[in-house]
Amino acid sequence: MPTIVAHFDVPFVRCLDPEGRVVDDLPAVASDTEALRAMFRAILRVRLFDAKAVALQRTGQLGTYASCLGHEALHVGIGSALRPEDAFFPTYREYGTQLWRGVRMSEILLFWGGDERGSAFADQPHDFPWAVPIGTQTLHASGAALAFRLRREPRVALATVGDGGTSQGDFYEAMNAAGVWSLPVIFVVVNNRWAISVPLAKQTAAQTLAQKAIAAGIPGVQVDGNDLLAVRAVLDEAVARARRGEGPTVIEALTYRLSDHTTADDARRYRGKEEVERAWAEEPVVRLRRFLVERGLWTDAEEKRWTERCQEEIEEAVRTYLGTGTPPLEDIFDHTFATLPAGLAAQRAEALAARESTPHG
Amino acid sequence: MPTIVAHFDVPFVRCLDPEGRVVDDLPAVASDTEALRAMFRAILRVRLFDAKAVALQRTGQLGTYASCLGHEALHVGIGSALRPEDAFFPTYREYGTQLWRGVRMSEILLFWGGDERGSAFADQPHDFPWAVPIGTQTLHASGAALAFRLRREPRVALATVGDGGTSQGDFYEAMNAAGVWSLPVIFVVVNNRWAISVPLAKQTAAQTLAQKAIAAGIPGVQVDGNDLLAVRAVLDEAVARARRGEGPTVIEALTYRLSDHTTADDARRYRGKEEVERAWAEEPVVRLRRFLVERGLWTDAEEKRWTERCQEEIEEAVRTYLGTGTPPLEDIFDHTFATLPAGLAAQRAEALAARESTPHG
Amino acid sequence: MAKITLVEAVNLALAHALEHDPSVVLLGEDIGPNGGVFRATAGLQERFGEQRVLDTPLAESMIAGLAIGMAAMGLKPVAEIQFSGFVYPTIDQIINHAGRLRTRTRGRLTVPMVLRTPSGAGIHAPEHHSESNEALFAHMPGVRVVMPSSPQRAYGLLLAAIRDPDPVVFFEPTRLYRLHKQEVEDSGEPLPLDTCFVLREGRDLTLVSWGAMIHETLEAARVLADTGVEAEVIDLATLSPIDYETILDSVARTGRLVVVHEAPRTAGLGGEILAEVAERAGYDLAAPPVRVTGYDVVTPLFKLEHDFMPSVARIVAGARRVLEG
Amino acid sequence: MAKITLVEAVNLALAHALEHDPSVVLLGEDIGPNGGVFRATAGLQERFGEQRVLDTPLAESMIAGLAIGMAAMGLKPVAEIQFSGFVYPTIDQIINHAGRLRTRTRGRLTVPMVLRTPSGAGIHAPEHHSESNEALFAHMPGVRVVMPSSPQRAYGLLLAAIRDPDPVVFFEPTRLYRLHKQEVEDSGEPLPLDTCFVLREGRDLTLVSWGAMIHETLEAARVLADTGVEAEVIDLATLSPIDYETILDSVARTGRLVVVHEAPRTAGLGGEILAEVAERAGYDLAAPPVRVTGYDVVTPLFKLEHDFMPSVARIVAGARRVLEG
Ligand SMILES: Cc1ncc(C[n+]2csc(CCOP(=O)(O)OP(=O)(O)O)c2C)c(N)n1
Ligand SMILES: Cc1ncc(C[n+]2csc(CCOP(=O)(O)OP(=O)(O)O)c2C)c(N)n1
Ligand SMILES: [Mg+2]
Ligand SMILES: [Mg+2]
Repeated sequence: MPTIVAHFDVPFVRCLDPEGRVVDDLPAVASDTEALRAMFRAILRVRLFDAKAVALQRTGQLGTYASCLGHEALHVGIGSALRPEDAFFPTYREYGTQLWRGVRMSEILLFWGGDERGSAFADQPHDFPWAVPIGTQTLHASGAALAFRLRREPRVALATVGDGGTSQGDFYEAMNAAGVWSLPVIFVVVNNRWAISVPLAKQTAAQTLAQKAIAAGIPGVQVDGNDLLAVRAVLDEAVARARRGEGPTVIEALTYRLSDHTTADDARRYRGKEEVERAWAEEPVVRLRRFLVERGLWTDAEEKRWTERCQEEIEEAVRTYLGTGTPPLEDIFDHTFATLPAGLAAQRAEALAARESTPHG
Repeated sequence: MPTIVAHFDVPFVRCLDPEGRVVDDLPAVASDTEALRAMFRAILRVRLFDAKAVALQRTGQLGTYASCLGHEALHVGIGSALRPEDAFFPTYREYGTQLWRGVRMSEILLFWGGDERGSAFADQPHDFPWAVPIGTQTLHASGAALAFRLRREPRVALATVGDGGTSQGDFYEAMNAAGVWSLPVIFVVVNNRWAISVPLAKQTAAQTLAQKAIAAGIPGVQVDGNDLLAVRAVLDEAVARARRGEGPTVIEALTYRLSDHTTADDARRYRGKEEVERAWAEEPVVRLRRFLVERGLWTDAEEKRWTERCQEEIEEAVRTYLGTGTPPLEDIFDHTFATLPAGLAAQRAEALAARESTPHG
Repeated sequence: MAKITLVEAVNLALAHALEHDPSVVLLGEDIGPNGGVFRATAGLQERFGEQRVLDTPLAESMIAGLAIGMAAMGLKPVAEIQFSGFVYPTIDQIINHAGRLRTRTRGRLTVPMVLRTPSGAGIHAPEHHSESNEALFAHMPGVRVVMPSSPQRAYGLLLAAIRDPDPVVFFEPTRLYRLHKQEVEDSGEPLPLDTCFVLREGRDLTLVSWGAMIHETLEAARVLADTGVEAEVIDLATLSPIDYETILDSVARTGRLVVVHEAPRTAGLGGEILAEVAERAGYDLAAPPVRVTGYDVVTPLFKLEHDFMPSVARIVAGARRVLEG
Repeated sequence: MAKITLVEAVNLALAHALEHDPSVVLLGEDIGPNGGVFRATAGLQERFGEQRVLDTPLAESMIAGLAIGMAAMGLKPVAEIQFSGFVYPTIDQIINHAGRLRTRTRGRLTVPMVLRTPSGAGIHAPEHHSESNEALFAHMPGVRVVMPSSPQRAYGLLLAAIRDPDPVVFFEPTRLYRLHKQEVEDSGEPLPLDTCFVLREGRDLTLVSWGAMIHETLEAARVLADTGVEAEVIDLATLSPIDYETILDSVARTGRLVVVHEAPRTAGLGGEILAEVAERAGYDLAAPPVRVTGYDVVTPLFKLEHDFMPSVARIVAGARRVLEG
């Protein structure tokens, strides 16, 4: 009979059920009324923004755009659990977290509008820009955490990665490094069940994505990612542990991509309507609204006012975006290196001359 | 209170303790006298070969060589558990498995002697050559297993990978693919505690390497890799499962690199003598010899005779190796593509002409 | 015979290969029910089944490594990498194994695989979706690199790539995927992988290009023709190994050479071709040869991508430079 | 001032950087107690501690990715890749992030990292340990590529690379690690990353090379000198971006150019240099330029490695070709 030499459990945390009923202990933040309201406002804000971005793309005013519909509670949970000095390493969907951390709506639009200035983040100095090459950002997060650790700064790095992204070697390498040096880093696996057209069952045979942490010898926990309070519960603990120098955590957040993969995608080709309908029943806004309304922390009137304010902000951002125009052609040369090498200076001159003779739209 | 949604155990298997005493149920092969003797002979054979290869390097007759001292039981366990039609994907140390599967001693020497013909394997049609880029071979094994599965062939692919190799992303990608398609592939993690100078504790925070399988949702088991019978016990089961179409297994074999990393390495720089001495007390030959001798299956006289036969075989292989000379220069061109492109033909002619005018050693 | 687009020609060639060779297997991300993000594999899983058209987990090194193992065991895997910006994780497997296994084993094991990937800018794609990185692969021994520039050539070259006994990296210019239609006969006839294609004959100068830039290059030739200059236009098509005979033959007649590519200039394939021509036919050159290329910068996001890609005007200006000497 | 080898000069530069800049951190496989497989980091962990000299798990993509994260957060990581054949898994991180982060964020985030790796054949190393792949990195925008060819230049260029605000891939020619000794002052003086080094002046032809091949190239120049031919020898040193002024200036005087490198010929940097010279100084050329390079084959295992590497005789023959025109 073999002996058992190691043993692992994967816990799952949920505080509110889809109807907004409390089903488990609530985290400390749940008794902070203003924090709750601020988070709910942020959730509504990003949902409204997201809808507008999709509309802009549909009307030819934006390039391909990746909607975050359904991920909003998770995004705001992450954003609100971090401090400004912490560093965030997103994929390409985490607008909710980014808005919380100072990225401007107009920057998000610029990025998807084909303009590098969208990643220049005027109000967010150190967060990484969107990482399109799947999984690569997890290593940057571990590297940042290593920098924090070496400099003894009490900062935390947090990377998100998709369910699809968990198949990339970089993710395992990042978790493994985090484990070896006990780094202050948190990996949030955004399990929205789909990687474009590939469902989770074709992505991995792992029963949970949290258990991927076991490969690196670090804690892994699964959470209802549509439940803001549960997200905060597990994140607050992970952040506190990381900040105390107790090492990394992997958090698998169960959510659902309610939108197409991007506006260039048509999800009807590969998934059924019923599945999406079931997912809508679990989406994050309704349950938190119920929870708040039942406790007298939120009203329809407030929501109407807030929605209007957000719409104004969004319209303003859209105006800024649309008014921004083409970036200076020089920029593509001037930011290649800190100083312009001679050969590139010649190419820069050539490009500017070519622009003169045949200007583009 | 979180609920537990997944739960994993990592078993450890050992049949013989370092003194050769039976400590657990023995696998079926343990009652096959001839098989046992053949395996023990193979273990001795590769140990003798390995010592000779090191000696050749020390006397300037071989390039850098990676010794397999201490890994012999594991190698022979793997070799004997597979069928000829199965496919083997080694790292660079698994001579014991390779010799069992038809690779010639002279080929091993040719390879480390800087001659590609060492990987041409006259008697082994489909096994992969040594994989020096750590971890890459695990994907080839999954790919081969995928081919077997798609063609409905009852063949098994087996890759070895070092403890250091388990840090490479390719390894996780290979395990994950194996899990998704339930492939007939086995990954044997050769945990010899060191990756050159890096000890396991700096390689990963994982308590076992078998648990890395959990990330892919596939079974992982730890085995005493210096215990031939335990190795056969877990391998026989994994091979049978794979052949039945029941999917992959990860086997972590605990062993120890009794030698320097390669002949270019000096392990005294980074590890203590006591550790190596302790490891010698657990090495694989002694315990199996005791087990066999106590059961009357092996004698000193036999060992002497067998040793002599091996030495003759080894000397013959060395003569073949040393007599082989430099490969034809044409070969480096003629095997680049199936047919020689025009440009390469010109380079081939240039190289041959250059050889004419300034011949090398 | 219907007129079809380049991406449809790719689909047709894949279907032909699947139909006629049971060892052909497609693998890649989203190539199954979704038919590929560019629809190159549309309908193929439905038609040939999940055993022939495999959706993979999301990992490019894995895709390349699996294909190598499959190919060495006798299959002919055709792997898709979704966009060229994601091809980099395959490089280790391609250079260290795919291109080497034959010579490492002296022919015992071979890797008849194809790695298909889109290439180039110009379709308003997101970040990392518009790169041209063919030169990286052209530097790898034992690897063929191919890039078609029309539906017919896409069909014939892809069939040839699949049948080739060695690894082929097959770049598909996304900008051409749906730009033109052409009659393509589903004949199963491959096109040769060892010759360029002369798309237009001319005595005054030689324009060499490949992939999407063939479009601008041909247009430049028409512009030049209006001024009485007859440019020969050569589609390199197989980017490695290069058919220099056709190029040298043309340059021997025209004495003037312009190479056009979208990839960055430094260490791009334009350098390779100018060098080889200078070396082997330097005395044939009536004027210094010219490269018209992308700049040595990261391919810009789409607001500026058209400034990055060589324009007809820049090609014409390059031609003028070489004509005026 | 003691004479030291190239690998000792690397060690000296690393020690200087660690000593004078607290943001410098070394990371890599076996660089700690083992001091690196080539001993480039010997003694450094002992001297500067485990917080400054980090042994990493065995994963090259990880090493590159960590360095990017560290660099963007203000450290100056100097990462070691153990052999050049294992540098390929870093390519995705280097091209998609290290070389791009500055332009992607318009200067908000930068990546002042160095990726050190040995390069080249000639030391009887095992399979995959002898590759020359500098051209792959030279094609990447936003990345500097440097390769020293003497202890002094190793010291000065490595210091410059570490101080450079952008990513530098720093190739160290293993064949030179212990071949020569030179006096190297531990002055902390960097050498410029924007100029080549003229190692020998000459009026008859220009030989451009870098790394270990400088050795054979200088030897070829001496052989040529015996026959009355004075070759100028230029060490490219910074392989990207290239200092063409020095090269063009030389070719303007000599009219003849030979580029020598160990990497395979096709799409190697020799092509780049011949092309640029042909393009910008075609009329200065008295004869077609010549490349003397490794062949387009996988670097052979060591029994044949010397047939792969350009020999003095092949360089001399190349020079004769260009001299005789
Ligand atoms: C390395 C890499 N390969 C492929 C792609 C193309 N791609 C973009 S998103 C995506 C699916 C990602 O799925 P997941 O990680 O689950 O994230 P989600 O989109 O669901 O948020 C793919 C394949 C990419 N961006 N990067
Ligand atoms: C990709 C890659 N990186 C680095 C090396 C250099 N190297 C050769 S063996 C080795 C250590 C391997 O350790 P492990 O996987 O435990 O295998 P072992 O040598 O102990 O059998 C290293 C770093 C390599 N061969 N390949
Ligand atoms: Mg997903
Ligand atoms: Mg080991």
